[in-house]
Amino acid sequence: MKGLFIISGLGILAMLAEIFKFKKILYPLVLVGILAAYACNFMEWNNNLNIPMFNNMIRFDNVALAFSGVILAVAFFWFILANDYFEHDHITDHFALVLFALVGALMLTSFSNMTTLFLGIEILSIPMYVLAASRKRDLASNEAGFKYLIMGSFASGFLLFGIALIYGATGSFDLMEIRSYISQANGSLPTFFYAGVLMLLVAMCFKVSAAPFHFWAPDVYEGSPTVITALMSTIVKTAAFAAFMHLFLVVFGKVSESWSMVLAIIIALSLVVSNITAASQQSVKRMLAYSSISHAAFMLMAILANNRGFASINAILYYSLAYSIGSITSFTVLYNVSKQDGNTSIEAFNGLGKRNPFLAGCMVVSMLSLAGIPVTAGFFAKYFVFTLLIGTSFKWLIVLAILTSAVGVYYYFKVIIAMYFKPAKEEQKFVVETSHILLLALTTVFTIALGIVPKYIIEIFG
Amino acid sequence: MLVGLLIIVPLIASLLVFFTKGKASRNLALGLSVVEFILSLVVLLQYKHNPGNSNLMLNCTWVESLGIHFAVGIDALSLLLVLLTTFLIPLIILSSFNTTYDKPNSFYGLILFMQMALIGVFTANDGFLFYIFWELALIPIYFICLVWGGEDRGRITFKFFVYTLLGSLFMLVGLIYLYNHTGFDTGMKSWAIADLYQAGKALNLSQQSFVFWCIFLAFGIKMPIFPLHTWQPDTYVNAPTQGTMLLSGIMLKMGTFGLIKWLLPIAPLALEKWGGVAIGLSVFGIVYASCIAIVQKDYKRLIAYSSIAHVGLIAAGILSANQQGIQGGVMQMLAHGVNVVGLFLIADILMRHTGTRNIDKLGGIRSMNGNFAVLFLIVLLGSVALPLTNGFVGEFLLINGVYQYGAWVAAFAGLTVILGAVYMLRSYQSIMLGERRDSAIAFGSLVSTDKLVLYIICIAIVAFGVYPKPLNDLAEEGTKLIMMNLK
Amino acid sequence: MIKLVALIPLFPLLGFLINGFFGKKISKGLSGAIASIAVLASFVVALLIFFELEHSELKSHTVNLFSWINSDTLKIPFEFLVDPLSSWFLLIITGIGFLIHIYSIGYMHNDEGFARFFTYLNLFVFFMLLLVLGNNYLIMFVGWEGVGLCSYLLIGFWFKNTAYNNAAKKAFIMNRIGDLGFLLGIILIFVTFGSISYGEVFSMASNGNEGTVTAIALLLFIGAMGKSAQLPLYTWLPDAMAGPTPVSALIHAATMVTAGIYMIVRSNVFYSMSEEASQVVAVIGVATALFAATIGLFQNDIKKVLAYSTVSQLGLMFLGLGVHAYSSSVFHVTTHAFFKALLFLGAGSVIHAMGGEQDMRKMGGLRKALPVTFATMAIGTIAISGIPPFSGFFSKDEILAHTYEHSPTLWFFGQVASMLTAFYMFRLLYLTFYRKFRGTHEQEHHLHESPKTMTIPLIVLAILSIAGGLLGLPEFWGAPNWMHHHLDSIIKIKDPSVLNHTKEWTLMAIAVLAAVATIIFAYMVYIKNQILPEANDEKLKGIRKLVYNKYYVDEIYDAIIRKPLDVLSTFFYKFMDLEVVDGIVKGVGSGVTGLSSIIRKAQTGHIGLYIFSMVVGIILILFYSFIK
Amino acid sequence: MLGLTTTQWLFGILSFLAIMFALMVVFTRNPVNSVLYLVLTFFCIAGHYILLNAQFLAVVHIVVYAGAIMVLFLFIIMLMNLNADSEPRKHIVTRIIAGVIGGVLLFVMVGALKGAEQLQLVQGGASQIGLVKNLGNVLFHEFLFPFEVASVLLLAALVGAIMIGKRDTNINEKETINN
Amino acid sequence: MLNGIPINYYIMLSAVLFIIGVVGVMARRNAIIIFMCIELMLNAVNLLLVAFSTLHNDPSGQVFVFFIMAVAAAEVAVGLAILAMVYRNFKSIDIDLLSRLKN
Repeated sequence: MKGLFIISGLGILAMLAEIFKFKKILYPLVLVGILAAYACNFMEWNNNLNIPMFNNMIRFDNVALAFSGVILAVAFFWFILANDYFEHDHITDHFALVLFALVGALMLTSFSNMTTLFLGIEILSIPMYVLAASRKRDLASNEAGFKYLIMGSFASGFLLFGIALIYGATGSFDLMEIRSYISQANGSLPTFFYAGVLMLLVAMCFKVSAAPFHFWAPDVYEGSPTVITALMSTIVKTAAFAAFMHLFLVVFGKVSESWSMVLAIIIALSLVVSNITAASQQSVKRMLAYSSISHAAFMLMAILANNRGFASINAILYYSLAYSIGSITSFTVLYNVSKQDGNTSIEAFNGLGKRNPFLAGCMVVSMLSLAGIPVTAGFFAKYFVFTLLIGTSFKWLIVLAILTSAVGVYYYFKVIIAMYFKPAKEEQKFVVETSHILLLALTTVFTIALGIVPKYIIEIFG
Repeated sequence: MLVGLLIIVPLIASLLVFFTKGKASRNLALGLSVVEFILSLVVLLQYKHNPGNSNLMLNCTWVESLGIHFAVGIDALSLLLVLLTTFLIPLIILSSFNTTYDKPNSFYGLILFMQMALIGVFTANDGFLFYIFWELALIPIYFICLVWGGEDRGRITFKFFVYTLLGSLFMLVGLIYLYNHTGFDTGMKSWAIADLYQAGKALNLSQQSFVFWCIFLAFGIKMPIFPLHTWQPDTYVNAPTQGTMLLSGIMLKMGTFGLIKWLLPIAPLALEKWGGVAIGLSVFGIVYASCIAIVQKDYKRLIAYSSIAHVGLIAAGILSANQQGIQGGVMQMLAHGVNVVGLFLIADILMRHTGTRNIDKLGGIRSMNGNFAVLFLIVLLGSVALPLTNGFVGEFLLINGVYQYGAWVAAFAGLTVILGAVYMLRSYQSIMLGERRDSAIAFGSLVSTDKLVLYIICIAIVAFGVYPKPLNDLAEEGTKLIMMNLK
Repeated sequence: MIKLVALIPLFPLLGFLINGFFGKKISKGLSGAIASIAVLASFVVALLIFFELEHSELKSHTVNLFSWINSDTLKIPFEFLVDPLSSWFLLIITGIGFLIHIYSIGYMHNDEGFARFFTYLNLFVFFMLLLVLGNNYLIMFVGWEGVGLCSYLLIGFWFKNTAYNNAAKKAFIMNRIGDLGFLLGIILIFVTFGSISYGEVFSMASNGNEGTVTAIALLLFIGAMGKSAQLPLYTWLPDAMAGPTPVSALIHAATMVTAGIYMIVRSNVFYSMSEEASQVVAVIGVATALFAATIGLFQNDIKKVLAYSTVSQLGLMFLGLGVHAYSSSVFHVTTHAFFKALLFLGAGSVIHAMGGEQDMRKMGGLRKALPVTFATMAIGTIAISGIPPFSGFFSKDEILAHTYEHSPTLWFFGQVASMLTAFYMFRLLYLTFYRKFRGTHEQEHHLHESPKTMTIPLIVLAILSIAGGLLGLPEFWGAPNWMHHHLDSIIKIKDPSVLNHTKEWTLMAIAVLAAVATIIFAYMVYIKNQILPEANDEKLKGIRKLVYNKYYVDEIYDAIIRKPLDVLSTFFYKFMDLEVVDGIVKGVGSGVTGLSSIIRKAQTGHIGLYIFSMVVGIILILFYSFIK
Repeated sequence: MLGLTTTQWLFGILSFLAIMFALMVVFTRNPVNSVLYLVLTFFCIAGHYILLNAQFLAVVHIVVYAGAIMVLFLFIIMLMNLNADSEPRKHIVTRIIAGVIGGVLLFVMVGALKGAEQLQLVQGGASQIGLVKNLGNVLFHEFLFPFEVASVLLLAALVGAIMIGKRDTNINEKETINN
Repeated sequence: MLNGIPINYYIMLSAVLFIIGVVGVMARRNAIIIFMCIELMLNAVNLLLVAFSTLHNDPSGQVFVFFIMAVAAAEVAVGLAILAMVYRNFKSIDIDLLSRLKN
C-alpha cells in the first residue's frame, strides 16, 4: 500500500525535478525510493490489518504484495539497465512516465474493483504509449507508439463493454460482491454476463498478447527503444498477468467452464504461432517479442489449470519472476551488443563468445532459462505449469507445449550458436560499463539460484 | 555421505579447473578425476563390506511441498555404472593429452561437470532429481561438441540437442504423470522412486502405455534405438574425440540404465503389451546398423553404427525382462563402454598419425607398428565379443535372454555375431594389413599416453573376459533386485 | 595327477605369453625351443593322466578352477573334465602338436615372423586343449572360438598378401556362421535343461522331448559344419591353405577341423535320441565326402588336393557319426590325424625343396632328391587309400561297415568317395615323385632333402600311420577293438545292430578291391600313358572345367550372399538412413522453418489487419460460446 | 398513439438519430463532417441520458465531449487541413468485408446479450441517483481512491502529451537508430 | 418519468453503436476518424452503464462513466499528440502507410 504511494510520490517528484533543479540526484533518489517501497512491502507482509481499504477499492493481501514485490524488484533491475537511457533531455519526463506506469502496474496487482482495474490498466498503458513513441525522430518508434495506442484503446473498448455487461448482471463493480453474487446465483446468471466475462477475457488476452490478439506485440516491441521493450516484456507483462489471474482465478474461477475451453484454444494458438514465427526471425529483439508471446501462453496454462488453493498463483508468480529476470538479462546483453554496431540482428552476436565472454556467458544462461533447461529458473517455471495441467483434461496442451518448445530451443540456440560458432565481423573485444556487469552478474546468479532453490518462491503462500 | 562426495568432488573439480590456465588445467583435471576414481573404489569397498551402509545413501529434502528430495544412493547397478564412469573419465582425459584444445580450462571443466551429472543420473533415487541430472549431462556435452567440434558442428550439435531434449521432455511428462498418481494413500505426492514404482503398477494398461512410450522415447533417443538414431553418427563424427568417447562410452549408458531402473519396474503391463514392438525395433536396429557399418568408409562413422548395433542388442536383452537379459545388458554396458572408448581412441590415433580416417586410404600399418596392431586387435576382439574378452559374457547372456523371449528373435539378433565380425575384420584388414600405403609411411611408434590408455583398456578387456566374477556378481545382485520389482 | 590337468593348457599358455612378450628379444632357436617344450610338457602330463585314467575305476573326473559366469539359475563354472574322450584327444593334440612344432622349427627357420608364428601356434594349442577339456558347452565354445581366432591369425600369417588376408577373413566369418548355430544350441540346452554342464545335461537328456532334442542336435551340428568344413560351409578350408604348411597340417587336418566330430561325439546322447538329426548328419557327411573328393580329382595345387581330401575324409567321419558309430569316427579322426598330418608335412617338405612351388604340374621325379619325404608320403598315401594293414584301412572300413548296417545306399556313396580318394592321392604321388622333373633349372639345382627337424616328425608320423590300425582291430577278427572299449563309457546309448561276419568280410573285400583297382587305374593314367593335367586352365571343357573350378561354389556364394548383402547395406545406408529416416527429421526441420516463413507473412504490419483478426477472434469466441 | 408512450417515442427517435449519425460518422468521406456527425451522435446520447434520469451526466457529457474533445479533434484536423479529397480510402472490398464482419458481430452479439428480457427499467421521478449531490457523495466516499488515482492518470497523460509535443532542444542522433 | 422501456432496448442500442464504432475502426484509414470511432465505442459503453445504473438504481454506474470520460480525455490528449508527431514525420496519418514494422 505505502509502496504505491511512494512510487506515485516519486513520479510527481520526478516531474518537479526539472523545475526545482535536482535532476542530478533524481536517479539515485528513484533507486532509493524503489528500495523503500520494497521495504514497505516487506513490512506489510502477513499483517492483514490494512486490507480491504478505501471501501475495498484495492486490497494488498499477500498475493498482491508478492506480485508487487516482483514488479518492484524487476523495476529496480530495469532502472540499472536503463541508466544511460536517461542521459538526454527531458529525462524527468521519462522518469515520471515510467514511475506512473509503475503505479498502474502496482494497482493491477492489488485492484479489487472494476474501477481500479480499468484505471490501473490505463495508467499503465498511456505512459507506455508515450514511451514506445519516445524516439521522436525515429519512424519505427513513432509507428510502434501509434500502433500500440490504437490497438490498446480499441482493446479497452472491449474491456469496458465487458465491465458494463458484468455490472449490468451483478449490479456492482466490487469484485468481492461480484464473486459472492456468482456463487449465490449458481448458474442462474443471465447470458450476457458470460458475454461480459468473455469480453474481459479478450481484453486481458490482448494485454498479455495472446494469439490471435497478439499482432501488436512484435511490431511494438521491435519499434520501441530496447530498454522500453525490456520494460514492456517484464513489468507490463507481470502486471497484466497479476490482473488476469486475479480476475479469472479469484473472481470468475467458479464459472470456469464458460471460459476454460476458449482459453485453451487461445493458448494452443499462441504456442504454435509464436514459436513457429520466432523460428525464422533475424532480429533478436523481435525474436524475444515472439518468445514473450509463447511464455504468456505458458502462464495462461497455469490459469487454465485453475487450481483452487495457491498452486496456480504460485506457478504464475514463479513463472513471471523467472521470465522477467531472464528477459532483463537478455535485454541487457542485447542492449550492449546492439550498441556496438547499432543493430539487433542475430549477426550482431556472432563471435560474442570471443569478443566478450562474460556477456556471452550471461546470454547463454538466460537463453537456457528461457528455453526451460534445468537447473535454471525457466525450467522450474515450465515444470510447475506441467504439474498443474497434467491433472486436468487439457493434457494435450502439454504435448503441444513440448513440441513447440522444441522449436523454441531452436531459436534460442540460434543465438548461442552464433555466439560460439559463427566468426565475428570484427574480433576486437568491447567493454561493458560496471553497473551493467553487476546487473548481469546479479540476474544470472538469481536465475540459477531460483532454479536450485525454488522453494522460497514456490512455498511463499504456505 | 560418501555418495554425496562422489557427486560433489567432480563439481568442485570442474570449478577449480575453470580457473586454471593451459597445461595446468589438464593435469589438474586428470589428477582430480583419478581422485574421484579412488573415491569410487572406496565406495566399492564400503559396499562390499556392508551394502546397507548409511554412507551409501543420502536423502535430504529439496522442495518439501512438491515431494522433491535430493535422494541419491548406491545399489549394485548404480555402483557398476559409477565405476565405469569414474574409470573411463581419467582415460578420456588422458587420451586428450596429444591434442591441444583452445580454452582447455573450459574443456576439461565441462568434462568434469559432465562426470558429476552422469554420476548423479546413475545414483539418483528421486525421479525429479534423475531428470535434472539427465538434462545437466546434456548441456556440457553440447558445448563440448559445439565449441571444439568439427565442420558443420553448429547444425549437427543442434540436431543432437533438440532430438535428445525433445525425448527427455516427454520423459518428464511421463514422470510427472506418475508423480501425479502417487500418494493416494498418504495424500502426499512424492518423487521417491519407490512411490513412482508403486504408482506405475497401480495404473491400468492404457495409462501405463502412455507412460511407457513417453519414457521409452527419451531412452530410445539416448541409446539410440533404430528409427531415432539419426542424430548419432553425425554427432559422433563431428564431436571432438573426447566428446565422442563421453557420448558413446558413458552417456549412451544413461539410456540403457534408464530402461532397467526407470522403465521396466514402472510399467509391467505396458511392457507385456508393447515390449514386443520395442524389442522388434531394437533387434531390427542391430542388423540395420551392422549392415550400414559394413559399407562405411569413415572409420569413426563405422564405429558409430557398430555402437548402434551393440546398443540394439543391449536394449533387446533388457526389454526381454528376464534375469539373463538384464544382467547381460549390464555386463555389456560395461564392456561396450570400455571397448568403444578404445576404438574411438584408435580412430583418433589413426587420424593423428596418418591424417585420414578413410579406411580405403589406410593400409599396411601393421608392418609399421606391430605393437599397435596387437592392441588394436585385442580391442577389436573385445567388441566382436570373442570368448575370454569382456564382450563375450554380456553378449552370451543377452542372446540367452532374448532367446527366452523368442527363439527366432534371438536368431535374428544373433546375426550381430556374424555381421560384427564382417565389418570389424574388414576394417581391420584394410587399415592394418596388406601392403603399406603412403598414408602409413609416417606412422611411427605411439605416444606414451596413447599407449598407456590402450594398455589399460586391453588389460581390462582381457581381465574381465577371463574373470568377470567381481562385476558379474554385482550385476547379478542388481538384476535380482530389479526382477523382484518386476514381479 | 588328474587334479593337475590344468597344467596341460597352462604350458602352451605360458609358451604363448613368453613368446608373445619377449619373442622379438630372444633368439629364434630359443623361442622355437620354448614353444615346443611347452607342448611337449603338456603331452607328457596328458600321457600320465591318460594312463592314470586307464587304471582308475572312475572314468570321468571334473576339476573345478573358478566360477566363471553366474546368472541366477545359469551357473557356468570354469571346469575341466577328464574322461576317455577328452584324454584321448589331449594325446592327439599335444602329440601331433609337438611333432609339428618340431617340424616348424625347420620349416620356418628363415621367416622373420618366426617368434610370432610360435606364439600363435602355442595359443592355438591352448585353445584346442580348452575345447576338449571343458566340462560344459560354454568352455567348449571358448576353445571353439579361440581356435577359430588362431586359424584366422595363422592363415593370414603373411599379412602383406591380400589374398591370404581374405582367406583368413573368410575362414573366421564362415566359422562364425557355424558358431551362431552352436551358441543358439547351447542356449537352447540351457533353456531346456537349466544347465549346460555335460554331466547334468546328459543325465537329463532322456526327459527332453523329441523335437527339442532334434533342434539342439541340429543347432550343434551347424556349429560342427562350420568348424569341420562340411557342406555348405566348407569353402573356407581349401582357401585356408594360404597359411604356412605346418599350420595346414596341425589346424586344418589333424586337430581343429576335427573339433566338430569331438563335439558330436561328446553330445552323442542327443544324436542317438534323434534319428532325424542323425540322418541329416549322415547325409551331409556323405555328400561332403563325395563332393570334395570329386573336386580333389582335378586340383593341381598339391596342398589344395590334400585340403579337399581332408574335407572328404571329414565327411566320412560325419557319416560315421550319423550312423552312431562314434568310436569308429574317433578312430578315424586319430588315424586321419596321423596320415593327413604326415601328408601335409611331406607336401611341406616338397614345397620347401621346390622353393615355394606348389603346382604339381611343375614337379615330378622328386623321389631321388627327397627319399625320406617320398617314402613317408607313399606310406601316408597308401594309408589314406585304405590298403590293409595300414591304419586308414581299419578306421575307414569300420565306418563303412556301420554305414552298411543303416543304409546300403549311404555305404555305396561312401565307398565311391573312398575310391576317388585313392585315385587322386595316387595321382598326387605319381605327379610329384615319379617321371621326370618338370620345374625350372635352378629349382632342380636347389632340390635337397629337408633338415632333420623336418624329416624326423615325418618318420614318426609314418610309423604311426602304419601301426595306427592296432588301436581298433575289427571285433570279428576276434581281436579287441581297443578304441571301442576305451570310449565305451561315454557312449550313453549303445547301437544294438550287429552285422554277421560274412557280410563284413565281403564289405572289406569290396573295399580293398575297389581301392586296388583305382590305384591301378591311376597308374595306367599317369605312369603308363604319361598323361599330364592341362597346362593352362582355360582350355578345360565341360564337366572337367566345372569340377576344376570347384563347381563355382565360391562364385555362387558371392552371387547369393556377399553381393546381396552389399546391395542391402548400401540400400540401408544410402536410401533408408540418409533419405528416409534422416530425411524425415530434416523434413520436420525445414517444414517448421517453411511454415514459419508463411505464418510471419500474416504479420503484414497493417493495423487494419490486426483489428480485423481481433474482431474475427471475438466473433468466433462469442459464436462458439453462445450460438449452439 | 400506436400505444407508445412519449418516452418510448423519444427513445425510438433518439436511438434512430444516434444510429443514423453514427453511421454517417463512419461513412462520410470528409473528416470535418464526420466530426460534426459525431457531435450530433453525442447529443443524441445526451438525450438518452436525460431519459435515464442522469441529468448531471448528460450535461457533463456535452461539456466534455462536444465541448472539449471534439474541438480538439477539429483543431487537429484543421491543423493537418484534411479534407474529402486528401482522405485516403480503404479498398472497396475491405470496406465490404468490414461491413459484413460488423453484421456478423451484431448477429453474435444479439445471441450473446440475451438474458435481460424480463428486466424492466425502474421508472418514475423517484430515482434521484442522477443528481449532482448524490453522485458527489458516491464519488467522494466510495470512489475516493479511484478519483485520486485518476489525477495520476491525467498527470501522466499531461506529461506524455508535453513530452511528445515539445521540440527536442538537442537531438543526439545516436538514438534515432532503432535499438 | 413515464412508463418503462425494456433494458434490452438499451443493450441493443449500445451494442449497435459499439459495433458501428468497431466497423468504423475497421473500415477507415484516417487515424483521426479511427480515433473518433473508438470514442464512439466508449460512448456506447457509457450509455450501457447509465442504463444499467438506472436499472439497478445504483449511482456507481454513472460514477464509472465519469472515469471513462476522464480516461477518454487523457487518451485523446496523448493520442492526438502522437498523431501530430506521426504527421510531422510521415506527412500523413494514413494507417496503411505505417507498416514499416512487420513479419
